[in-house]
Amino acid sequence: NEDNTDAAEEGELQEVDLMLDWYPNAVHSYLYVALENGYFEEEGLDVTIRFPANPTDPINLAATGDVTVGITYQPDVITARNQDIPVVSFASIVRTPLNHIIYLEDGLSSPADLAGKTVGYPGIPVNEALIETMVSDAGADPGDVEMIDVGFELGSSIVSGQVDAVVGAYINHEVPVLRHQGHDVSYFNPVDHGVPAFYELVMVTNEDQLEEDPETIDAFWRAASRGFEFMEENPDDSLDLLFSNEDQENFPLIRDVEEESMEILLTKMTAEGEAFGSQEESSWEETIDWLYDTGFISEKPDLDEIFVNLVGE
Amino acid sequence: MAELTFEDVSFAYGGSSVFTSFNLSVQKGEFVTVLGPSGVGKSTLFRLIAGLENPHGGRILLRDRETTNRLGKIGYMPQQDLLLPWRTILENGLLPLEIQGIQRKEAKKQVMAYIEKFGLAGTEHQFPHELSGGMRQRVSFLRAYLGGNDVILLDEPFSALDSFTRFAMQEWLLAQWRDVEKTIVFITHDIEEAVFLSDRILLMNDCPVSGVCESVEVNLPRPRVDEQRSTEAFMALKQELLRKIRGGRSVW
Amino acid sequence: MAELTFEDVSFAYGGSSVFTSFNLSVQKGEFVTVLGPSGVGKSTLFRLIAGLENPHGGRILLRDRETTNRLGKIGYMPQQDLLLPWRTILENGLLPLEIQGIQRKEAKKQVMAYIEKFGLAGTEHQFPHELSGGMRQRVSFLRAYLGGNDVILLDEPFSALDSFTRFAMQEWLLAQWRDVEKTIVFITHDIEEAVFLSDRILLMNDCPVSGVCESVEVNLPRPRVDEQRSTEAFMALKQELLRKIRGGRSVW
Amino acid sequence: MVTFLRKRLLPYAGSLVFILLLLSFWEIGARIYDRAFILPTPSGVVIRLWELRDVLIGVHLPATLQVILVGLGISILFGGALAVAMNQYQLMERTFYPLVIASQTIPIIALAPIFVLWFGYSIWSKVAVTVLITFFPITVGVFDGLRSSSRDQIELLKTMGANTRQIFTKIQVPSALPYFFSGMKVAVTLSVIGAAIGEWLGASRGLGYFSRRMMTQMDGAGVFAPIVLLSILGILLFLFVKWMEYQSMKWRKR
Amino acid sequence: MVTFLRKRLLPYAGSLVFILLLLSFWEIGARIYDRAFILPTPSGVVIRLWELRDVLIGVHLPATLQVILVGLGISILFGGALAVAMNQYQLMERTFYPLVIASQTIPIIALAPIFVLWFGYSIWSKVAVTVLITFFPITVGVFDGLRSSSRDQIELLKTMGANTRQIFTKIQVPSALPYFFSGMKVAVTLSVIGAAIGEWLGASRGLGYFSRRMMTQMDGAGVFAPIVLLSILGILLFLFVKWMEYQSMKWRKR
Ligand SMILES: Nc1ncnc2c1ncn2[C@@H]1O[C@H](COP(=O)(O)OP(=O)(O)OP(=O)(O)O)[C@@H](O)[C@H]1O
Ligand SMILES: Nc1ncnc2c1ncn2[C@@H]1O[C@H](COP(=O)(O)OP(=O)(O)OP(=O)(O)O)[C@@H](O)[C@H]1O
Ligand SMILES: [Mg+2]
Ligand SMILES: [Mg+2]
Repeated sequence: NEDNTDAAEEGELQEVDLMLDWYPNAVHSYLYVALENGYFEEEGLDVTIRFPANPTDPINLAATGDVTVGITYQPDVITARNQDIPVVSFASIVRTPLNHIIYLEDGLSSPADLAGKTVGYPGIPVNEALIETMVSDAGADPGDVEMIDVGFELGSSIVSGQVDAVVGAYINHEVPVLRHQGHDVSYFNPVDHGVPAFYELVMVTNEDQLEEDPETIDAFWRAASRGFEFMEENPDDSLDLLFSNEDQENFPLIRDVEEESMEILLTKMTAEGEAFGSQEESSWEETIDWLYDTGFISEKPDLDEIFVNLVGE
Repeated sequence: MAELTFEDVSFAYGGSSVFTSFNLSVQKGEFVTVLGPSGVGKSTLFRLIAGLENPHGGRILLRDRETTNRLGKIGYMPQQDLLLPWRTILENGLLPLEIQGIQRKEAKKQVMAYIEKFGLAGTEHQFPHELSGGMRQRVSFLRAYLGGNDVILLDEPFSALDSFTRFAMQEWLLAQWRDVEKTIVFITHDIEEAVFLSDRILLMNDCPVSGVCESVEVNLPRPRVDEQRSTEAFMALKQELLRKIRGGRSVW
Repeated sequence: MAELTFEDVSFAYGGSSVFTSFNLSVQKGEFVTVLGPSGVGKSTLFRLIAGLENPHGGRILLRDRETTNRLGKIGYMPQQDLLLPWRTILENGLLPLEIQGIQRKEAKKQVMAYIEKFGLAGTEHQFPHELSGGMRQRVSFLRAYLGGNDVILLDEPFSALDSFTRFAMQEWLLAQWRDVEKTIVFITHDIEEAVFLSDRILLMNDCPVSGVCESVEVNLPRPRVDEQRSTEAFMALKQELLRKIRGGRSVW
Repeated sequence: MVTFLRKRLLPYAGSLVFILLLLSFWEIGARIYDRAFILPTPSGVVIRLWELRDVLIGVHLPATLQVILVGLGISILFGGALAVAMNQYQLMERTFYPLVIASQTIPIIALAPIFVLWFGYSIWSKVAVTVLITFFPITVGVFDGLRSSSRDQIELLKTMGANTRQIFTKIQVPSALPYFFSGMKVAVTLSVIGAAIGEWLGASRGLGYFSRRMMTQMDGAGVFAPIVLLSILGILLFLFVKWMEYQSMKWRKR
Repeated sequence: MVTFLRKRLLPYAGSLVFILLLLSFWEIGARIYDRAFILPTPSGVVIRLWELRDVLIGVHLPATLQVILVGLGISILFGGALAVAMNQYQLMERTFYPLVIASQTIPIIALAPIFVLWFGYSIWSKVAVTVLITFFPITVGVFDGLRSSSRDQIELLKTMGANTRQIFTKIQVPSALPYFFSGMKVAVTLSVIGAAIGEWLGASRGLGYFSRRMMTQMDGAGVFAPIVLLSILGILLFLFVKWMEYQSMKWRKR
């Protein structure tokens, strides 16, 4: 590496802990690209990737400073801000919902048909808001839908017929996996049924971090963006990088599934005329309003504090 | 009719032989006492009779019929008192009656009668560990006696009793034995006790392994009374037994 | 000098009084035997001397000094053998020596000597439940003796032994007592044993609660030998004791 | 029961001091750390507990309690019966003992889908988890306890003509009691965990469910409030077992 | 150990038959049900186990084993010490017993973030979970065991002048052994679960971690393969405890 930056020349790499939203998959390819291709190192960063035990770990631990960066969900950031949890979103990763209502191919034609049925969800309350909006948008009473917290068992609960549909499953993961295993799955996209196109995944960090050491976050984001550019141009190669990295940990992903996932993701991670990671105030506002209207939150957090745009400033 | 017969019985614990070709016959209604040195196999003999062990060779006959399952047919008072620590004295006494399925109220009455007779009145609701050694032994004795079997084995039943209580218990036992015709086999280390009680005294010295055991008939008149203990005949028999015991055993 | 003194000692289990104002004095080197009916409080007396219980009233003096912690100063053989079931015979014998911190090899040699002397050779690696009642009692006795204390309490140490073994043990005990000057308090129900062994016999009848216990001096010549048992004087003393015991006790 | 409480529990009042001390440290530490969503202050938890008392005690506590009691009941019944059978018949022991152990070593989460498959999202899937986790200590306790009974005492009863059932009720059961209670102490506290884990498998009520839900709301005090209730429940169950132990083993005065 | 294995384990071969029967039912049932990611066939699991043998045995097994052994070691050390202290000093008992119970009733998942906070993502957060879950059975076992020792025997030693330590080693420890082993049997199997749960808290290796990740891939056989290893591990640990029990209680022949 001849073109080392200043920080790297000093030989002291800044340690950065990154906590993913879930186990590694195609949506994290650019991060592995940045890691494997040395982009992080070139920015003077020594990045360690960690996986969460609970869905709220990334945001909580980013707030406490135990990890530098966490990948989490936009509605969670809004909830967190309401509780005075000092996290700030600095980049949107996936710009529209991956979270869809998934059901097996037998007779549901609109979310309204869910009335009188049971729907499983992974215990994350925003899914309740999602169902409420989608079902009432389709003209039925959301009170008739029975919601069951099925924990980790989204896939098996639907396939075994214990619930009629699940929400909280990802169109780029559960859907291809289930199809890969020979199940006919269909889905309703929330955006088609009255839900604003909230950011599925955002990156957060601590308020203090941004105040005291914004350079690290900038550096991190520069490397990540470089990774993303590479991924956009070479989706296959970046999957290879993801896979090779994962092989070190001896974990096989299903190639077909990740390829399909990559395809879906590439359309959802970018938007016309927008840089990767940029956030629009209108999106935050819409999402906050939606959550407020469904009663999911009882007050609106301050828009100025909730996110910063690193891109285009 | 022989109530109990050992034919060429052999028995060993692991490798060490206790009986080899042992023979014994006890008549119905007989009172036989077993005398012998410590560790010779007296308690083991009882375990065999009671059916807790079965002979490795030979046969054990009950009423002239070979009986491999003798459990429950013979009353047995073990050398250790073996009172159940979680049961009161009364409940310990009730044990054999419970097992025979006798009605609780009736059973209680029976046990209480013995408890009083044996000088244990007032202890019925105490637990074994609150009793003295001799008191526990009497509880164990009454429990064995309450079993109501025709053959009763008593392994040193009075060893922890003072002579006065012991005499009284001996007399009580003889009276009972006279009334309800029972066959009793009795282990003791007290030669006087053996003479006072028995029809016949079995001397177990080397005999368990040598084959033939010497028996001494006790031809003293019955019913026996305390005064007999100081008669010429009684004393002479005691002396004879003492001599035989010493003679039959190598010095340690 | 009095080795052991009870001054107006009172003691009760819960509500039931065993001793009220009990007095006793044992001289250094004396051999005192306690005779008394079952349940009168003999074993309790030993528990008090050994320090397992403390008097509720009065004082217990050791070598004329009041001593509240008597534990470890007095050898004690309890009425139950209390062998530890997870230890072999040898290991059970080693117990008091281990506690005194005596070197293992030396300790083993000492215990093995006793094991052989007491006719238990060959059992050293067996577990207690593999021994006969009399054998266990001897192990318990040797364990108490090995403690090496100046005052030794023996609670019916020979009750489970045949007369031959018992005589031998008695003689052994007397020989030891003569050689190394020890003070021995001994509980037995065997009047002959009491006479043969003791300097003085303490008759515990109603005295624990009435206050004064009768003592009988045994003025037979020492060293005592087996032949003395049939002498006039010996017999007379036995008869006297028997009379006293019967007289002092209400019929049950 | 009152005398038991007075005699057996009053002395523990001393431990209150220690617990209060611990709580004060926690309170101070948490206030300094000041991240209530991860480490709420005890006072915050108490306040939240008070605020949520109606839902927690009215809705979620009964749901969890039901799971615990049904699960424990099944474990005692079947675990006890299996232990008895294994003690009685060597073939049973040889056949089932390895299975019982194996069952205990399977991480529940792996069985979750299968439980859901079998029991759906009814109470029974949660009960199954509770049973799975409490079955083992009870079975081992009873089995080891039955084994511990004295051979001499059994032999004595045999000479009295006792049948297997009588030996069982009169010797083996009393001998097994201390072991049984030892196992029960472990089991009742595990049952609380079991029920909570069971509620992760899919639930719409219960203290475990509620706590998890609060976690996704990042409401730290709300996470701990139901957990405090769960702990209290566990301690109460434990004390109940201790009381039963005390009742049934009065003879073993020390 | 060889004689022990031959004498003690060979007879269990009979149970193999039962297990094989069970497996056949499962195989047939799973084939009929035909949803391999919910209910894989045993043969599928075995094949997957074989495919993954290098990773599983080379990487993940050692990681989990390390957690289990360290956790068990700590539990035995501290649980044992605490039980001893509680047995010796009533104040200790009164102060800590309620806490020990309380600690057991807290659902681990709630503590997960706090563990991570304290121990980070090192092995120690996993060890902490293992300790939390195994601490209790060991402490209760040792404590109840020490309590069970015979008063008569203790008194006998007192008359020999034994000090507290000698009474402890010569009477209380031998008396406590059966209870200790009873508790250890529960603890070793729980330790396997504990380690697996610990690995969910955040790990990048370990059998529990591997199983959970396979679950996200809905690879049923892949979920079960590490679990089979975990179970085998648990059974081996259990057998080891049984062997130790057998060794140390030879005197209690039946
Ligand atoms: N732990 C106890 N709790 C309550 N009472 C007891 C306890 N131990 C003994 N006793 C009572 O105290 C009295 C004296 O008992 P002790 O054992 O001293 O008698 P003893 O003279 O040794 O009798 P024995 O010759 O039968 O052994 C008895 O009435 C007995 O019931
Ligand atoms: N369970 C056992 N295992 C091995 N050996 C045993 C067992 N029980 C007894 N023995 C041995 O068998 C022999 C006879 O024992 P037994 O108890 O029958 O003697 P005993 O005549 O009753 O003696 P005592 O008068 O001392 O009670 C003894 O040498 C003893 O060591
Ligand atoms: Mg005997
Ligand atoms: Mg006594």
